Amino acid sequence: MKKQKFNINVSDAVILSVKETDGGYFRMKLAAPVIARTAKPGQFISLKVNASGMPLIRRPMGIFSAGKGCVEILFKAAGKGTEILSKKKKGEIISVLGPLGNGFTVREGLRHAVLVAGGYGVSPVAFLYRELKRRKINTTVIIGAKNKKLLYKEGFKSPKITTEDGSRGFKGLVTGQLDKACAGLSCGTSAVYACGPVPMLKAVAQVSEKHGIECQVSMESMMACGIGVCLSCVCSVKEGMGTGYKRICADGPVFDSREIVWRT
Amino acid sequence: MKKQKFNINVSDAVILSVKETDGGYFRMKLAAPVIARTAKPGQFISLKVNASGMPLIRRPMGIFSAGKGCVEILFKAAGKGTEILSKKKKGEIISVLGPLGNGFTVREGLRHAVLVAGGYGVSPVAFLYRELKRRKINTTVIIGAKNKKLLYKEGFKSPKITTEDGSRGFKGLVTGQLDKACAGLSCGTSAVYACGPVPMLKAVAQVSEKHGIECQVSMESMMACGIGVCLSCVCSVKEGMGTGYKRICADGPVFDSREIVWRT
Amino acid sequence: MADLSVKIAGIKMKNPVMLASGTCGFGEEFSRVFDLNLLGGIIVKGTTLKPRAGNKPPRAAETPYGMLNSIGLQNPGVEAVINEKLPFLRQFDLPVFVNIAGNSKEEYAELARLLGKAKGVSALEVNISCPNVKHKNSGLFCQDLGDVYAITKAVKRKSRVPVFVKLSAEVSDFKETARAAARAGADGLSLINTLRGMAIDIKTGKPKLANVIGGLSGPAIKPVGIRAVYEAFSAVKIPIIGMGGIASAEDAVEYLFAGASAVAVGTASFYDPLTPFKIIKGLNKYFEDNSFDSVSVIRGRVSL
Amino acid sequence: MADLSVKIAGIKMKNPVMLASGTCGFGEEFSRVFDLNLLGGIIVKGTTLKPRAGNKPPRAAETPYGMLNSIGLQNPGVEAVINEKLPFLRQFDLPVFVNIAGNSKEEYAELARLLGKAKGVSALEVNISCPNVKHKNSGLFCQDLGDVYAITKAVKRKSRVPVFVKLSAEVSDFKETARAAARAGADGLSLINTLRGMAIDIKTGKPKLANVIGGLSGPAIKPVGIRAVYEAFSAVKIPIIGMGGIASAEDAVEYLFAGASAVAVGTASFYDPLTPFKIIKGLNKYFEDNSFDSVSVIRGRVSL
Ligand SMILES: Cc1cc2nc3c(=O)[nH]c(=O)nc-3n(C[C@H](O)[C@H](O)[C@H](O)COP(=O)(O)OP(=O)(O)OC[C@H]3O[C@@H](n4cnc5c(N)ncnc54)[C@H](O)[C@@H]3O)c2cc1C
Ligand SMILES: Cc1cc2nc3c(=O)[nH]c(=O)nc-3n(C[C@H](O)[C@H](O)[C@H](O)COP(=O)(O)OP(=O)(O)OC[C@H]3O[C@@H](n4cnc5c(N)ncnc54)[C@H](O)[C@@H]3O)c2cc1C
Ligand SMILES: Cc1cc2nc3c(=O)[nH]c(=O)nc-3n(C[C@H](O)[C@H](O)[C@H](O)COP(=O)(O)O)c2cc1C
Ligand SMILES: Cc1cc2nc3c(=O)[nH]c(=O)nc-3n(C[C@H](O)[C@H](O)[C@H](O)COP(=O)(O)O)c2cc1C
Ligand code: FES
Ligand code: FES
Repeated sequence: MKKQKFNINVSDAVILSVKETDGGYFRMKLAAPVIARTAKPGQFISLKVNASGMPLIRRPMGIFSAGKGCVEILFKAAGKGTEILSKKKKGEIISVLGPLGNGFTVREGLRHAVLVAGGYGVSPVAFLYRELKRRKINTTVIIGAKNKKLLYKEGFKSPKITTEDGSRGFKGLVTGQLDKACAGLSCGTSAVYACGPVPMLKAVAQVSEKHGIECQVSMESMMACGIGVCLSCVCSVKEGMGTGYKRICADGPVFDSREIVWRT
Repeated sequence: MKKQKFNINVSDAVILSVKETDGGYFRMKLAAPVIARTAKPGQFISLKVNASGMPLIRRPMGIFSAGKGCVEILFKAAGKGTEILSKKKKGEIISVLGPLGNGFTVREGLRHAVLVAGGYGVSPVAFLYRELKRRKINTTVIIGAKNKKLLYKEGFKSPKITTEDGSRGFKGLVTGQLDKACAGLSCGTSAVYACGPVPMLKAVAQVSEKHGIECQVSMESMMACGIGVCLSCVCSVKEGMGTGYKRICADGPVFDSREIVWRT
Repeated sequence: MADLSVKIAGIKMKNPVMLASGTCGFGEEFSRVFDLNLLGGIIVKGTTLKPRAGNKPPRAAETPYGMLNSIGLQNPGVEAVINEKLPFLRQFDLPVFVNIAGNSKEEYAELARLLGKAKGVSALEVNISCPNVKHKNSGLFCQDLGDVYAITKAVKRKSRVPVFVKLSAEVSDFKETARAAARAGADGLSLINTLRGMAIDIKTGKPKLANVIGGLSGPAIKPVGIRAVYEAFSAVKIPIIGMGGIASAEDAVEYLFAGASAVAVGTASFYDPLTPFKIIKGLNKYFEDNSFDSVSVIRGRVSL
Repeated sequence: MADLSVKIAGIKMKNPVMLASGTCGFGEEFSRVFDLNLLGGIIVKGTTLKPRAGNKPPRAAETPYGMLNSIGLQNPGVEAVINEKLPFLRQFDLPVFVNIAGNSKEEYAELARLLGKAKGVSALEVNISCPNVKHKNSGLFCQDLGDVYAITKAVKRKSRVPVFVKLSAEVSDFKETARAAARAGADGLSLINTLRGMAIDIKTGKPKLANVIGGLSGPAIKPVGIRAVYEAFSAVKIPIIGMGGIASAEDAVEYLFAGASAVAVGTASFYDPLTPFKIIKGLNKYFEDNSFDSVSVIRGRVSL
């Protein structure tokens, strides 16, 4: 029998800090050395919000940063689980599963990246941004939000901001800025990376494909297990002549946009 | 329509203190003015241990003391619910239903009372003890426990202690002491009050009845509602020629021992 | 305040929130918790021809997010209900549903006849789904389509008030069961009764209920109740009272979407007796916030 | 270490803890969580003749202490299972149960024939209780006693390995259903499959599952599973694999008391993938603490 590799990791992490930040987001820092060591941008972790009791199912969260034994997440108190999460205190312990998923792929020879983030999509995008900076890859960041109150932009150097109501930056959707950003890029050495609501991803994919630029989208869905066993988190993908389903947690969450079959 | 009286009360109580005490018990003090005002010895309250989530069902607890806007309970961390309860912190809020049940009856003309407590039965018995003292009624207290480690006796003046292993006080069961205590009493002006495990209550009832002394026992059972609507908490009682069931929460928890049909 | 009034089987209710049978006795205790006049209606404890002592204790056990009970229809019998319990409830402006249980279709019919003559009975709820009493086939009446039809028919023949048939979801063909009741003339359905369940104390090896098997209720069963209401709504035209795990206004709204015309609160009242009151408040807010002007705006309007 | 080994239908297992079908894929992922050799056995995802894409997403929703799923038997088909999935599992010293699902008794028989020839199959688990696929009568096969008998018989005729029939508790006569499977020659029963349930998003009025109705699993349904195992244990003599809401060693012990010879862990592995491992550890401790020297000491020994 070949050597077994136990690389799906469940660990109890100590919460180092929980802070409310820009745009009504919360940033939580966890002591999670095993995850911190291997986590790549675009991967996620999954948290058991309550040790026992409700919610029963874990909550997946993109990785905002990883390093020095710590992992950070960025989240909105959007429902039952994230509400409880936002009220956790320093020193409490939480069970963390991860790192999960494939993460973004940064091709050899990539020269220019356009990062598009909507909502809590800024979290994995921020991680990728820092990684690209480190690798000295030219990077344009486009952040979209409904209005300035919902905007998180910390840590990005001069991001292009768009708000639907025009309360900050450009008025409109991210696609306008993306179209401009793609205009000057050479297909072979550029890529678009996007994370956000599905309608945004679809629009971003269309613009990128129009320009012939590779586009990686980070998808999301209700996840029961996060490790690929339950088949609850699938999205439609092209498969041969037809379509099939792939697991967002284990085959994704990052997919080449051309693979996705967008549901209208 | 006659005037409605809303005297089943649910309130959010602030926890004023939780202390581990003698015998591995916890004493919790709650700010619960409405309950404190009307509570009588032998009544109980019922606590929602977790605001949401598990345990779902409330946990009934005898009232240890009531007054000055506060109510105290005494409990063992015996299972899931009481375990959580024991870890509550000062300042937390807990939903309290009560006061529930009938409580002990102290007849006019009572001159001598014998109080028998086993396990957490000391809690309502301590409340009754203080009340009897206040009313200057002669009181003998008998406390039983498996061994001295499980004993709670604070607040009683020279109680007669019995432990099954003889590690403190008299060796044996409470019934030996009770038999002695009853010996000199006149039936008409005496009463036995008992709270503890059912086998103890049964034995206490037998001894009391042998001496012809009135005996009030505080029964217990799994309670789903605590207010008398679910009929889950019944015990067998004599009814006319036969037997029937009465609700421990609403018709009890205190019953005249002669009413009870003891299950072997 | 939003207009939450509903009319089911001709019975006008101020709002769709009722107390479920067996979880509110005959109203006396809850009248000491909040004003019963606020309720949409009350469904009183299962009533039998003769007084019933009920099953041996222990009769209840906690389970993950639910509970088991095996009360066994303890009740004072129909005569005492008519003479001692209904007069109390007549003090309130409150539709009273009397839940009835028998051992044969004749008993059900007789109960219907007696209660039909009584004052202050708005409707009957025919419990043919109690897991806690033994029937001829040791199963539930509602697990036999023939029994469903025959009992409903017999009750309808004798009853002067609308008849709601209470079913369990534990049947092989739920839609057919609902249709059998409707065909026999039921004016409405009450869905769902408890699911048969069991729990064992692993310290003693004993069942937690003296009766061994009991009925599972509480939030745990909500998805089963929602499904049953949804299926029945598509199968029959008569109104449905939805129940099973309702603990909040959101849960009530979910049942309305599924197709319920009214809802009943059971187990949740045990751990918070104010639940029915809070649900009415919550529904008011929900309907106002969404500017819905009547319950029918959402009733059965699940969008596929 | 206590001796937790069991033998069911002739299959030796190190301990009674298995992974439930549909909650562990074909073992690959869990082999990265803990050593599969520790397990009593694995029951792989429902396998059909042809590859199946499964249902539209969303396919899962959280419910009070449980979850709904409507995966719809997504699987690569029996050929791929034999050629691509079983070889991986053969690396381990681990009984492999293959869960099969068909649209007719002929399909079930053909699956049994194909898998009977395959290497590394210890037993078949015949899923006639999947709430997520449409059958002729849009119900579950196990809701028709004739189907239970016919499918079991057809599978038995073709299978070279022991056959476990997987039932749902959602039938009118559960004991009769268990007996039908036993009479047709089933070597064992797997109890229980999910209960049919539904949840509605009240913000959108849409069902939370694209497939509208799904299967309810998780701790919420444990009392129903315990009851079903207990009833089946009294009705038939063949061994039972108990499942439904098992999340701890205590839950596993409860199922053993009820009459299960082995248990399978499903939903609990989703929120804690180490659950099966922890249960094995917990069972060891329980048997040692109580000085029980084999699983048979407690199996079916609930004391009334
Ligand atoms: C790969 C991935 C990465 C994510 N990263 C982030 C992030 O970095 N920051 C962030 O704020 N949010 C993130 N989310 C979303 C986050 O998981 C959900 O907002 C969260 O689960 C909602 O939990 P809740 O209890 O607060 O909401 P609920 O009240 O339970 O429900 C609110 C919504 O959240 C969805 N949801 C609930 N449970 C899950 C689950 N287990 N999986 C997926 N969706 C669920 C529900 O479908 C519902 O629409 C991510 C989701 C995925 C799939
Ligand atoms: C009228 C009354 C007064 C009581 N007073 C006290 C007291 O003063 N101090 C004290 O320590 N304990 C008291 N108890 C017992 C206390 O309620 C139980 O010990 C407690 O409910 C156990 O909860 P748990 O979650 O810790 O245990 P679990 O792990 O849930 O179970 C342990 C045991 O407690 C029993 N239990 C669980 N829930 C209930 C319930 N809702 N009603 C009754 N029994 C239950 C179970 O049947 C089981 O046998 C009283 C019980 C009653 C009925
Ligand atoms: C303790 C208890 C007693 C019950 N008694 C009856 C009864 O007498 N008649 C009846 O039709 N249903 C009875 N039920 C079922 C409830 O009316 C209701 O259908 C079921 O509990 C589901 O609702 P819930 O989850 O809100 O409790 C009883 C339920 C409980 C918990
Ligand atoms: C996501 C999911 C997929 C499932 N797929 C199957 C399946 O393919 N075949 C099957 O027989 N049972 C399937 N089941 C049912 C489980 O095997 C098990 O019977 C049920 O979930 C109860 O156990 P649990 O409460 O521990 O999850 C599935 C359950 C879940 C949650
Ligand atoms: S969440 Fe289970 S397979 Fe993706
Ligand atoms: S606990 Fe419900 S009647 Fe006593």
